[in-house]
Amino acid sequence: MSQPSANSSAPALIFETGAPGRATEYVERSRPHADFLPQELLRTELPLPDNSELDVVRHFTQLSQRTFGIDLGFYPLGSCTMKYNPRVNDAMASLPGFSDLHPYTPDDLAQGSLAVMYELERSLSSVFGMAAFSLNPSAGAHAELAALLVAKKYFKDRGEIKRTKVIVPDTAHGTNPASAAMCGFKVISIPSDARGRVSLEEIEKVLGDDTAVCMMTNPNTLGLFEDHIAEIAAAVHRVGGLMYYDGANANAIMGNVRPGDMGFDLMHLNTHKTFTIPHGGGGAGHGPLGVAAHLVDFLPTPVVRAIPDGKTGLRRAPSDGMRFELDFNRPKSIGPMRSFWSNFAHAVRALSYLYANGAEGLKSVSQLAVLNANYLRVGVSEFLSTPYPEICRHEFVASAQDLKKETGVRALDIAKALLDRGYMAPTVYFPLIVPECLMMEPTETESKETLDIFIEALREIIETAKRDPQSIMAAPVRTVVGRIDETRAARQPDLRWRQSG
Amino acid sequence: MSQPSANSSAPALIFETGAPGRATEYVERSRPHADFLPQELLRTELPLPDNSELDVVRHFTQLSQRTFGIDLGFYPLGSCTMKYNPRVNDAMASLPGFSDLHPYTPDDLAQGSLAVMYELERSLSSVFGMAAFSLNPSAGAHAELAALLVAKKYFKDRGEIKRTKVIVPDTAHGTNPASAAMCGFKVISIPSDARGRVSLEEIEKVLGDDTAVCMMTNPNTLGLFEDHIAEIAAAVHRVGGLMYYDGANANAIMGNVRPGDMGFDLMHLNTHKTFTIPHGGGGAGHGPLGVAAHLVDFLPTPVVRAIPDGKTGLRRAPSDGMRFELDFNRPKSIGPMRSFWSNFAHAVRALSYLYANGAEGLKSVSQLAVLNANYLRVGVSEFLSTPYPEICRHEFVASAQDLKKETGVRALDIAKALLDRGYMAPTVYFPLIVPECLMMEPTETESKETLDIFIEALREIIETAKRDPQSIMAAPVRTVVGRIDETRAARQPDLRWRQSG
Amino acid sequence: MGAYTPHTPQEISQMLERIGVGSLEELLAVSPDIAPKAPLDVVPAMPEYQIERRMKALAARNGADDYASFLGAGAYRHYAPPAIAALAMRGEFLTAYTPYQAEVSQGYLQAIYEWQSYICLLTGMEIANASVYDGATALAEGSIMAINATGRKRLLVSRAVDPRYRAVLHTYCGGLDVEIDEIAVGADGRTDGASVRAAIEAKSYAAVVLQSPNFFGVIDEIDPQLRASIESSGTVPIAVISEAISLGALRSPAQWGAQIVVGEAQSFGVALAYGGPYVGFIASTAEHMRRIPGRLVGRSLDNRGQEAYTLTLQAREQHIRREKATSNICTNQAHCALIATIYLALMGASGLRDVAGLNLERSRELATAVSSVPGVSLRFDAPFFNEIVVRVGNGAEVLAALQKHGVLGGVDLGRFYPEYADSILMTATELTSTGDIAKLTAALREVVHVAAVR
Amino acid sequence: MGAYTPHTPQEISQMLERIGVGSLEELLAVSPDIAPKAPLDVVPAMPEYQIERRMKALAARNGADDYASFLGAGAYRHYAPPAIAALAMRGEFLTAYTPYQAEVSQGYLQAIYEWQSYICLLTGMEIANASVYDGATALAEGSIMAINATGRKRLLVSRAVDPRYRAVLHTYCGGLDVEIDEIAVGADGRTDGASVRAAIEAKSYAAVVLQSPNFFGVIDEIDPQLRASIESSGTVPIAVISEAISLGALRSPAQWGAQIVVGEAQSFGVALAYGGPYVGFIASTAEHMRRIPGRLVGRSLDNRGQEAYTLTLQAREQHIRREKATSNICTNQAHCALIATIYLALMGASGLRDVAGLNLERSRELATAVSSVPGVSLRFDAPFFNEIVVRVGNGAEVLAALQKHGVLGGVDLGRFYPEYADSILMTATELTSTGDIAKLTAALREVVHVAAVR
Ligand SMILES: Cc1ncc(COP(=O)(O)O)c(C=O)c1O
Ligand SMILES: Cc1ncc(COP(=O)(O)O)c(C=O)c1O
Repeated sequence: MSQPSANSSAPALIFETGAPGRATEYVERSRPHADFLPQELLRTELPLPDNSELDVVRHFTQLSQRTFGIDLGFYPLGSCTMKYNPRVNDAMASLPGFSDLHPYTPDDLAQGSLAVMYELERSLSSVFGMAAFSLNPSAGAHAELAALLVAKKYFKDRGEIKRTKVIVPDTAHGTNPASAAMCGFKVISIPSDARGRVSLEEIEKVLGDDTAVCMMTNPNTLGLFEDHIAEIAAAVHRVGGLMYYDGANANAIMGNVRPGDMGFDLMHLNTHKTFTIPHGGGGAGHGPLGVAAHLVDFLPTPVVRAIPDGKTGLRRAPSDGMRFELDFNRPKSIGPMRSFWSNFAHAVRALSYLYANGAEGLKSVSQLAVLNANYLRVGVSEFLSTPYPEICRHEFVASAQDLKKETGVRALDIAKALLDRGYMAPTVYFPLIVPECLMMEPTETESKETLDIFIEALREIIETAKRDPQSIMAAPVRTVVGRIDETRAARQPDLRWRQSG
Repeated sequence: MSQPSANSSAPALIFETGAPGRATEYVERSRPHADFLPQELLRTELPLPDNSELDVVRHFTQLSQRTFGIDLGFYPLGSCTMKYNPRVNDAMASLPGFSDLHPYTPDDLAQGSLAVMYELERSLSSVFGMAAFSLNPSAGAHAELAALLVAKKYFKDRGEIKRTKVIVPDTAHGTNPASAAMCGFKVISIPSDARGRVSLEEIEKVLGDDTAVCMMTNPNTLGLFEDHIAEIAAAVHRVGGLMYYDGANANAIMGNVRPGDMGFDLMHLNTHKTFTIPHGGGGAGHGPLGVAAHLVDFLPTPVVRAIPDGKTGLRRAPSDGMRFELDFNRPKSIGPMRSFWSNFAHAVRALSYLYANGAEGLKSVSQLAVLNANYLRVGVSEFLSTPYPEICRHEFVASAQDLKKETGVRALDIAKALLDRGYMAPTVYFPLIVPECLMMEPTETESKETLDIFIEALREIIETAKRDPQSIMAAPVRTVVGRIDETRAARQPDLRWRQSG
Repeated sequence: MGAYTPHTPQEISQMLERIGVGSLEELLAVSPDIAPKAPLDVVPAMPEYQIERRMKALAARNGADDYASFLGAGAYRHYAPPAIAALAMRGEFLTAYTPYQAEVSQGYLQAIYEWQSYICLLTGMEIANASVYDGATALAEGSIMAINATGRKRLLVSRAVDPRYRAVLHTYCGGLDVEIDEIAVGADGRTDGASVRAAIEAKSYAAVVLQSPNFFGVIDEIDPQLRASIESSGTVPIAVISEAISLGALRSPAQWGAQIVVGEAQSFGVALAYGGPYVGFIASTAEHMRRIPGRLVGRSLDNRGQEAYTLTLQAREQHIRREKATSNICTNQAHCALIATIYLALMGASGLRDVAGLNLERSRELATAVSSVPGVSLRFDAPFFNEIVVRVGNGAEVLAALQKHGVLGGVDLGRFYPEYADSILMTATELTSTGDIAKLTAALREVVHVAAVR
Repeated sequence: MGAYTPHTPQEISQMLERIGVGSLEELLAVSPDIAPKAPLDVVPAMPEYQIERRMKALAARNGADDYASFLGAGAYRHYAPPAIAALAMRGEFLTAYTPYQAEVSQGYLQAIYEWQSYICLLTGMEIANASVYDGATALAEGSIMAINATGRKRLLVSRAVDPRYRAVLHTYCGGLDVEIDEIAVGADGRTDGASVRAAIEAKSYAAVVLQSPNFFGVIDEIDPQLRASIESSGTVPIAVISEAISLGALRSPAQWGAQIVVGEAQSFGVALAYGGPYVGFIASTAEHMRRIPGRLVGRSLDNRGQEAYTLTLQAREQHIRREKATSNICTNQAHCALIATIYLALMGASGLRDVAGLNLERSRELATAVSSVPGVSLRFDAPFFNEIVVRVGNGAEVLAALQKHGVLGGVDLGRFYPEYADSILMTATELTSTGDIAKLTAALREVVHVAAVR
């Protein structure tokens, strides 16, 4: 948060430090490569810097101190569920029994890891009302793609090859249409209604025998519950289409309502959001893909198979006494989505979080996430307009549209002013349909005090904006760098260090 | 080094945050204590704050960012050997086989830990020319006390009960006289000569049949090699006294000269200096106590005994194939210095460092530590007076006496100005005999570039001091707090949080 | 109560009151027809110390610790200095989101810029992205780049490319209208050059994909004449790297003609972890810059005139371009890329060169040792990096038998190549000890002997 | 070259030249008579990956992992949330020296101020220092405080105080002219109050030392009448706490009259680590403030008017007062104190209360279970915390036999108290499982039976 010392300049690039030969002896000196391979196959230069371990430690310690994470302060980044990442999960994922296991280890020597995957898969299926989950996809977008491939193969299997359209609301996350396109579908965008919901009428207009999938999230990215979801699902199903649930907002629904019960056939989870897996500055994520019974055969390979299968229920009897194997022999499967079985270390984290909660805990998590969001919404609505002034779920949107008219201060400026005050900024300019949008998701792991203090900080910014708009438009001024010339970055791309400098 | 965000105010005290009942479920709720014990034995209030794990993580992450360590920058704190602390050592110390072992584990289930202690002890004995080391003492001062107790018991055993005096040079570290006093000895302070050495003549003046121990360090705290050490030792031995070596400066001598060969009978090491054990913001340390053959019987209990004893030498055959036991049955021992056997986790670190070096490596470590110190000394002498302008060992002293006369800027001001520039300050005002003393020890893990840049930073400070002394006297200004009112701290002691606030 | 939630009952009441709602249930009310009908079946809740006990018990149900292992085949056991975890697991890195707010993310952005630079320096390419999911998806995404660049919808892929990478490529192509043709492997374990030459003549392939070292460990470059034909056919040569340590010894794919280099950087300090998370990279010549998928970090200036880093060229990405984006990728593998960057920073050229050299050395020790066993031979006689194909009789059976001797002998090639069902893919790295090799050899002597007798 | 040294040969030459010396040897020349005569005999040098292999092999030579353990007796196995290590092992904390330069050490100073506050809140004392080496040296240093306060040179110490603490007290007193007298233990396992009363009458003791819970696990407070006599005799009552978790349940030593409280905080998240590093604390009433040994952190103001922390009252310490200091301690156990502070911050009152409660509960389960075994009985009938003295026949023999059954049954009391050679000190904590107790009980049934038969 604040430096013990004052040297606030960026550490030099690692390539600009060090001296040839200055390296730690991690391994012994090897014989010349030419002893083993013909010279023409060998590298003649390897222009990587040799730094001492001390200098590398200083470099990355300093870089870390120039990086803001949940561990430093409140992180109300909407749609990202930046909740606390429990350290016990990391510790469990690093147990050598898990972290040293090679993916090609024979099943009989990997029973513990397979049990982890099994327990996680079974639990998720129950929580979200799906027949089965695949732990194969690496993130949300990856699971979306996998899901659409499943849908495609399912339709092909049924001979319905004319289903080429994917319906996506205009509030949808960019990955939804992008995934559809990557899977060769045509994207139909649906406008939201005045209440910020997907309108059944608009959907019905575009439904037909060319409808493949309707992708939705509920609550949607405005944080509003799609109250006509059952009707929409029925309409899509009526024309033979499939319903896809984008689970990025699953933190709002656990123990409360299940995608399966809402009529969804496929869904993904971002366990790196909902299940406390650290986002690590951009990934790795973990995107389990859930499907209803009629789609199970199409899931990516491999799948963890239990012998005997766990009819006893997890609540009382987790995987003890069972045996597992990786099943690759699934003729209808879309095939694998990635090199190996799963982002397994993250499966450990997600399961560890499930053990911390159990069914009751998950329900309470969602309740308190929604409580925090509404509490924040009510507070913020005192000084920023909230275009959908009703009970929200786990997040809500505010708009700086009025403020901008009045003062010239935009959502982006507010975001930067928050950085100056020790906070991460909310998501801005998403969803696209709300002008000057600020999307805030506090999550359930923040305390009432934190929310209260944040509300006051935001109030002070808005008041300052009205009094002295320039000072907010100049923000951030207390960060290590100021606003960055994005145009220059894009026009004169400098994407890597070069020897010349 | 620098904040990603701008909230530079101190986090509130942990006692001022939280809410009763807000705590993580590390263990299950217990039954009321009164179910197990009579009410009158029980606590009626426990006024500790309940914080969420998230808030605790934020609190200590923020505190860490308000703390300067070697990992953030150059740390030339003289007499403290602030060299790089290799992470592999920490990883080895945290292996569950080591870190979960209970001290009362039967010897046959603790053979690995005993082997660690054995290998470390044997190696140290060879490196420093001692007959044996005890790993019992917890830090340098603790080992000094143990050593003086050994000396006392040795003399008592020989019936020489009139030996009540301990000779200590005026450049000695404060722990030397303090340890002597704690052991009931009378301290005789010896002035240094013009060359910064202990003078043989001065010592001879005070030697007699009441001489118990002469405590020295070599190189001494001025960084100078005591070139008459053999004569001094001979003189002390002549009157029947013992020579004690303060090993805080051992980083200067490894593989070069051994305390045993210089005539010392007892010595300590600060492995938290010389052997890369992290100092951890004040400790824990680790203070092995070495003795010559005639003193072995008096070492603290327990001692690790090898069966059969390792006559084969470590260089080729470490402890493999040997068996060990903790020997408590040592009738002449001074007894234990602490609850358990050793700061064992630190023994693991020290041994790991020994494996990284071997004998040749240790020699090179000392050579390069001395090289760095002299290179820094030569650079610094261009703008600060160095009272002993000759080849130093691992550290040297500069004096701001002239600068102070000229500008009013003192050693302390220079120290504070260095903090503003991203450096830890040197040790100041020690040793006591050099006015406005700055004692600098770069260690061997710093690169030439780091020294070059540091020299320039210091030069800039001295030049600024001459031009604009006030600006240096005002330092630090870029740190999270400025100079602290020490008088207020001592006069109105506020040593703890109180409920009232 | 939910785990890690800080709310006290009083606070919940106060907050509900402020919101103007009577209860949490009311706050989350849904219509009864979609409400859950039965209690959820989830693993039981337990306090943290019991979670630790439970997970340790599960980890202990894996039993591979004490085996001498020769597994590789796309996931490699290498030495990762503990300094990596000490740095990468710092909370600031671990708990940051994608660095959308550059001003408070300079540290991470600089690290990713360094990662991009390392990948360029190692592959000889001009640009590299901030990472993709893994090696296999890197191949799929790289192929899409070539498809977009050429407008052609066919891919030519060597059968010596990791079969799982090829499977993933097939999965991805299942959504697009793209055909994949495969090139045979020659008797020397290298991609058959003549087949490539013949295939590309029609100028219908977007890309030709080779892996080097290939799945059999064999160095499998495009030779100069073939390179010329490929280039003149307008086909994009894509190189796959699945053992990144090889880049410390072998010349870069740029030098033998690759225009796109995709691969897996797990070998750079990332834990095996039963398959993930790992980290894919995509690098290319400058002309493909605007077709590269995912995040890119660029260096620019801030409004104070300082150098500063930021995400850039975002007009390629899904959050801006939606269905017109170059890829759907959003979350990538940043933290693994950070780990790899720290690994490379620690190793430096010297260390990486030594690690590569030791892999060469130990794998030759392995090759010599196993070939000395009667009934065992090397299938290919070609320069290799750290993996060898070993003919043993029946691969699957011999592996099962070796396992009983405490040896994980490698990967059964019959699993992917029916024609090599008599062979095992064995890997040696710097962590393979002489003892491991001796144990394997002794076991092979028993096992292959036994197999022959039966 | 030395490990972790960054010097290249060229740099060494440049630096030597600048210094004006021809070689490293010349730089470090010593006269030949003191130069080493033979090569050093040190463990062999090896690269880091081999160090890891070597140290893992050594760790594996310890074999206690799979045993059900009832060891305690001054070192306790408690649950330490992983969040502790994630925070405490941050490099800024780990690699700082003592915070002499307060302006760049505010974080650590604040943490130590919090530690001092926690110790005060738990013990009921008014001040606490920044730590001493461990519980035993805390007792020695606390006794010296009492000696200095009273000018008396005798100490009265209960035999129910941890025998190793008493041994260390003897060692320390070996240098001073201080006599130690011991008080007997009564049949109920408590310090014999009558003996204390008799002993202090002469007003010659500086301090009377009791431990509660004492070494036998028995709660061993000073009763109100005795307290009055002690106070009127001018003797300083010193309380020893070796199981700090007990402070979560039992009333504070201040409440039963202690003026100085010394103890061990290992139970607060510090690893067992075969005995160290642990962390001693010393707390006292305000009147002893200037006699307390070691560092003290105080809160003051900086020159900008902000609250700021600094080391204070240094005129007590060795670096200022040299032979007149209150103690010779310099390096203390700051990092372990930090760990304990983080532990307490995580647990809070709620968590600490629960942990203490579970220790009460499990130890009673243990007591009930072992007493059900024929031939086994509890030696003392008195309120206890989490340890019990169990009479089994021959303590040492029974322990050795239990070990063969995979059980570390506890500590043989005969080792310290010949009169209790028939007994074992057994400990149960929140980590003691029902399975552990069942295993012990089953083994005891076998073993004590066997012992009886012989
Ligand atoms: C609503 C929504 N859908 C999908 C995604 C994509 O998920 P991922 O980043 O894991 O690929 C996100 C991530 O930000 C999201 O917020
Ligand atoms: C010269 C010298 N002697 C003794 C000591 C005391 O060692 P420790 O702090 O380990 O007790 C020190 C520590 O600063 C020292 O520098």
